Amino acid sequence: MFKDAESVKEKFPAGFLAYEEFRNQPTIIVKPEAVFEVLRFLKDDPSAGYDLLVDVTAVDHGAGLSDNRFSVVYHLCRTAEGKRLRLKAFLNADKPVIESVVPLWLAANWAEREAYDLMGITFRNHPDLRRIMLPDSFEHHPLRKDYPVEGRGERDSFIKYNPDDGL
Amino acid sequence: MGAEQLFPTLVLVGLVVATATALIVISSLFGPARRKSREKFDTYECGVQLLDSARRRFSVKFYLTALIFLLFDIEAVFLIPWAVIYRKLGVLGLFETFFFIAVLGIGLLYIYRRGALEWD
Amino acid sequence: MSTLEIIVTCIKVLAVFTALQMAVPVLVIMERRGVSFIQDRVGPDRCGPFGLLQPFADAAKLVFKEDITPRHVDKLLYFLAPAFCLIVPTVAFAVVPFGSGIRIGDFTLSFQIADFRVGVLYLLAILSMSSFGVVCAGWAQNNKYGTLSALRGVAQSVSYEIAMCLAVVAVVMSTNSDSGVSSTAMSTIVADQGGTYLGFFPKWNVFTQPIAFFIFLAAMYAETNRTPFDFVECEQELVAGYMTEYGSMKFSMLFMGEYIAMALQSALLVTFFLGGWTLPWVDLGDGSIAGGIASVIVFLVKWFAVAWLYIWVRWTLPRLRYDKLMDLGWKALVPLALINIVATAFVGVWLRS
Amino acid sequence: MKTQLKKADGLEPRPMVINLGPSHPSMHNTLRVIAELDGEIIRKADLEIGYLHCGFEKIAESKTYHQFIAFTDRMGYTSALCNNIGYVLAVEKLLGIDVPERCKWIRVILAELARLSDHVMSIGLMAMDIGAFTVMLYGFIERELIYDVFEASTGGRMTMSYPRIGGLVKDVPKDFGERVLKFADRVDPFCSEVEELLENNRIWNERTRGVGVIPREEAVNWGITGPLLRAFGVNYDIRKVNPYLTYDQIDFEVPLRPEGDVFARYKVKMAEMRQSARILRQAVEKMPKSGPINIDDHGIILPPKDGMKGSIESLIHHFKLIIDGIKIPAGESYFCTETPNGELGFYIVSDGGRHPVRMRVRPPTFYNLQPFPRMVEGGFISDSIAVMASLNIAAGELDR
Amino acid sequence: MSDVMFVALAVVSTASALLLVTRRNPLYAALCMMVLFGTTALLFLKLSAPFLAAMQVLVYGGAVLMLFLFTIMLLNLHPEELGSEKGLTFKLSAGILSAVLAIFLIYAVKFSRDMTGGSFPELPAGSAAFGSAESVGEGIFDAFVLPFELVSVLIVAAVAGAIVLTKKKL
Amino acid sequence: MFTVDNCLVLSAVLFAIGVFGVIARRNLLVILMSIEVMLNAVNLAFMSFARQHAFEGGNAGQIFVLIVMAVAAAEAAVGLAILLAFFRNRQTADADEANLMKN
Amino acid sequence: MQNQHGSSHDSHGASHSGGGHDGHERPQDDPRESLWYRCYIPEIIRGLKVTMKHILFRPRFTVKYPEEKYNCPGFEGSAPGYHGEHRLKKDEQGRIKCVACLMCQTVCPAKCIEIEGGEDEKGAKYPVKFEINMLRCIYCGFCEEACPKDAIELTTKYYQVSTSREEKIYGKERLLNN
Repeated sequence: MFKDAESVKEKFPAGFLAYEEFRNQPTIIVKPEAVFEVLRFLKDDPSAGYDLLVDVTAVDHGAGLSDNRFSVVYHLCRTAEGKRLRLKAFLNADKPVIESVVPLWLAANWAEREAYDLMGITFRNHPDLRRIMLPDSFEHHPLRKDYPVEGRGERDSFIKYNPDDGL
Repeated sequence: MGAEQLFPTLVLVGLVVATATALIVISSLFGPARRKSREKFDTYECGVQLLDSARRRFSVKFYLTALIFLLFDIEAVFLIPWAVIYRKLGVLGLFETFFFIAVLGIGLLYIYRRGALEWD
Repeated sequence: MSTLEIIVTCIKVLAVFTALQMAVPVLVIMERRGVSFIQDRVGPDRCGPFGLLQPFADAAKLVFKEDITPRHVDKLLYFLAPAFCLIVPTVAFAVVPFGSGIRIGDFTLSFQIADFRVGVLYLLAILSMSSFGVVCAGWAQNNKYGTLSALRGVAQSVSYEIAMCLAVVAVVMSTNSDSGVSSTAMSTIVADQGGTYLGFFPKWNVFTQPIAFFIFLAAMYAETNRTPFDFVECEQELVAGYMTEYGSMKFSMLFMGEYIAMALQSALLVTFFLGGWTLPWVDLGDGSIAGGIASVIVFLVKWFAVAWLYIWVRWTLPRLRYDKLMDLGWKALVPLALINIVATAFVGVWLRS
Repeated sequence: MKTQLKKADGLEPRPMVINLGPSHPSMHNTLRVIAELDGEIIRKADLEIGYLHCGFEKIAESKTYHQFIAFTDRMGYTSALCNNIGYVLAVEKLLGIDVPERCKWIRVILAELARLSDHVMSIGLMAMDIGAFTVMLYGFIERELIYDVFEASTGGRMTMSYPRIGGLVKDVPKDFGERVLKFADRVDPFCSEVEELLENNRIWNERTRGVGVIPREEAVNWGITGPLLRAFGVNYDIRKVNPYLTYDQIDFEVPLRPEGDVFARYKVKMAEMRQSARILRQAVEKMPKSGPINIDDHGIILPPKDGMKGSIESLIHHFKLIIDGIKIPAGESYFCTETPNGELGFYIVSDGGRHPVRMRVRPPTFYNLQPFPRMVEGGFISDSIAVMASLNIAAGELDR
Repeated sequence: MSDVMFVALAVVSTASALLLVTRRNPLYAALCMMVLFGTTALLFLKLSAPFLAAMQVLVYGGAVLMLFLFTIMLLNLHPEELGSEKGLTFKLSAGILSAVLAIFLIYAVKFSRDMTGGSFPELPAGSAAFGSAESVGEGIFDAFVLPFELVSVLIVAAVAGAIVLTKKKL
Repeated sequence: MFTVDNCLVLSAVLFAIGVFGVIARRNLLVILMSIEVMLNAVNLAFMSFARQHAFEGGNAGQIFVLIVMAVAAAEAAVGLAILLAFFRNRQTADADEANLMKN
Repeated sequence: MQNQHGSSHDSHGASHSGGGHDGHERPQDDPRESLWYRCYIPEIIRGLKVTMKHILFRPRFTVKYPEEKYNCPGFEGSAPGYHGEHRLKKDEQGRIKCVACLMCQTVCPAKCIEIEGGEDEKGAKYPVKFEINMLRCIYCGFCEEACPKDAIELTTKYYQVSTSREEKIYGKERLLNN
């Protein structure tokens, strides 16, 4: 087992859920409540020392799921030697809320906004949680599995320029 | 600078004013009248809705620049009558003018030290 | 003033005016072809031979464009500003001597519209008005980019006007007025630069007043809003600056005004520092027809060289930043010009005594 | 209201809000900067992105892995091949396969050429935004020459869709090496010329030095990667720390600058171009002159067409691959490569089906742009233009 | 010819001055001021003072007017900030007062002993001693050296004061 | 028409108009401009006298004009600075609001 | 950080920006102290020399398009394998090679190909309708790659001009003659 994963397990026995490895890529799965603390530990602990938050994103595992429908995925990297770690937390469909990590990494700001915008995950304590890609009037979260790729007809719900309007 | 010099200048002024007027008239005559839409007559705001008016207060720093300009404009103006006769005036005129320049130089130094030339 | 004189004067003024208007297409095609060569391109070469008619095609296009007056503009200023931009540099050209003159009998045709005794002052006075056009245009259109451009334009031209004035004062100081004519007359400044030192070295002010020359050069670029001082219309920041809301012929008037100002400033640099129409080793001011024509050609050659410098510099250099521009103007050029004046005065008085 | 106005201290009760973008000459992409100005100085800046949001990540969930290659081109259109290669490498990682040596070298060469094409353009555009228009066109000449190399080998100039999962669509022509070397020899003169035009010029220095600086620690914290991060003095180059393809067999340096300003970014990019030329020379030399370019598994890569006409088995593979796509084991993987703008990562979640469950692109410019307000606040409008140009945003990637 | 020009200039300058004091929009007032300065410069020219005419344009047109325009643009006063104007009766009485002043002054001019019917003396043709930069310069450095030096002090003092007034935090 | 007294009359009229502006207007900007008009009128008078006495009085009139110009410039600079400072505190350019002393 | 060089002129350059960080040393190649650098002109002249060199000695890069056609170096016209407009190929007998297997339609990421298959009198399949919407096409070349009969290929034609949207939807005839 990956060293940092072991220390996470040691440090956060309550929050730690599982450890996976696929294609030599370590993944720690933690409870959503523990994510912030685990990440703080991974950032500040000198032996872990993940200084770069590579990415924050969310995955929708299926429209029918109610438990563990969403997962929020954090990719970490230690810039000095390129050590990488993935951290995952599953969220339920009815209340996809998780703690924001902007206090730890400024980089998370937009990424969390994007996850909020496209996937509908709410990040608690985010300084500026509003839509980033889509217009503020947009109602859906298009990356969710129950949002069709085409055929929704969203285009017609926007104000369009009509040359015949006149002055 | 008598009338014989003024006359050609006035002819030139008349010509250019006439040209300018003609050009403005020409464009309104020959320009095609196309369909008028609201967007066309809007102020350019990088393609988004107008945030607010451009008529607003600006930084006082711009005013300071004009102010300093005034100081030196006067200086240049007063230097010119001296510049045309400084050879005749000799050393005394030299020092009189240097005093003048020095006082204004001190003014510039003051402006500089007060940070009126700085941005921020 | 006789009727003949009036007619000749009118014809002369008309000719100069036309020539000045024609300077715009010449400069435009020079710029467009020149920049394309600088950038390894071909440039406009479709209209007429070598693309020489391109500016006229552009002008024709602009005439036939829809003439829009946006809603929020201040109507009076919106129409006045382009005219102002066009008028000021043209009027200033009145005192520029572009040739030596021809004498037929006791009738003299001077190649200068008006030789004021205070020609330099006339020039400075008119040039001090030159930023009004930009201000009015920028402010009238009620557009943020335009307004910012107007503010920048004033601050910039105002700052460099001082430097320019002081450089010109230095030129006036180094002009010999012992023969009784005023050293503020443009013709005196040119005539004084004719001839040579020691038989071969041109008596141009660029050699006696090198500091003033460079100050004037910098101020000249700034006054005409050309790179590296093109804050007023710098596309990357202010879209088109004070021209943003202008279209059709009004735009072309602003454009023409800018190029006429460029032509004027080039002519001024030639007059003040490069000997005007004089040729150091040949006396062209004898009043003969050949001498007169030759002097005009000499002037034009010098003018083209300076105008090319404009274009060359524009497409080579990056743009300064606003604060650096102000720094350069106030903290470098103005003190330098003052020091230059003081030094010139010392040398002048010392040489005399 | 009146008391509020009085409190504002000064002549500006409300700051002037100016829009840079979405349709602005210096925003080479459709993005919008809303800047609050105090005279010439930006007091507060905000960014609005998403004008080019195409939903690539959503589309990926309904496309096969093979089809999505064409979309990666459109994400990083200034360095399309880098994105192509990054994507196919990510899928290969998920599949757990390794491509033949020759293919790796070709990919390295193409990626470096794409990096060069991006850098010449980004430097050119940076210079143009600072007012030196000519440099941009000199850069574009070099870019066209790179595109000639691309065209001769891949068939596309800007968007190639050249790599395939498990190999390449076709082999490169015989004179590929000479073409690449010929271009590599142009890099140094080009760089020297740009340096001559700009580097010691005081105007350029004054416009770029000390502009857009944030503290080094904060730079990592903001998630900046690529040449921008290296301009802050952080030695983080994925080609070195997590070598992929054959970068571990190549001798090259990672240029670093301590300052983190626009000038440092320019310098780093210039130095990187020279390093890229160095990589190109080594790669051409070390590349196997012949050998397979594709892996020998026709469940992943299309069989050669000649074989297909003879054997029914090939034909079935072919049809299955086209219709069903590649069968990828259930699992997830994140793989990142060093593109000209920084770390481009693909996080792919597969459930074993023909489409990914989730295809997350970690776009470098998305993170690089984020600290932009921090970089420009307190600076001049002109600075914001210089900073924006130095970030080299590709909106296709930014908004996806 | 000369008379026609004078009358035209007088009419234009009076009209622009009247417009100046009556325009509500300060920007148009400033434009009127520009016209007024221009006509004054031309009057100076007619009075054989080309140097002063140029100075008039340079100082008033270039600097003072620019300062005014700048202030107007800087403030960009909204109509409600222009301040309420005084009532008609007040304006009327002010008008009468200034008209009385004008009449008094005109009376003083017309009936003072020195002035009656005074046309300007002819300047010798070709000579430009009067009104040229040289003559003014000689005058300044002859008897008016002290005012000349004091002007510099005055300007510096004015600019220093203005900077102190406008720049709040220094 | 172009005589000394007519020049002086013009100067007087302009001066009176300036006085009217100062009295009747409440906008500080216009008041300042009116003061410039008055100074301009005075300049005109000075110049007329100088021209009238071109052969006796030397150039005193012209130098006066020059110095008046400098003073006018200084006046404009300070006046506008006061206006800006005033506006900063009061948000208006109304001269009658300047009654800080009164209260 | 720059004060030891005694130039107050430059020292505020870095300070206005958000967080100038003082810990960093000044790089070695900094030209800013030299008079050469400070007086602008020498370096400007150097730049001017570069641009003049381009005027005098560099070849023009532009291709004057309608008269001159673009050539990829080493080839006539575009390089072989260039992703240009599509063409449908015919076999030796002059029949259309396509058998309407819909492979290209399936693989097309832009969904720009529309095929309707049919059978001729001999029972051989052929496309009744074969349309490519060139406005949607992204020229990725996937269709060429996917075609089992080598019936569709991308030509090297790169000049794609038309005056209406309808014109850009290429039918079978247009594609066969391309």
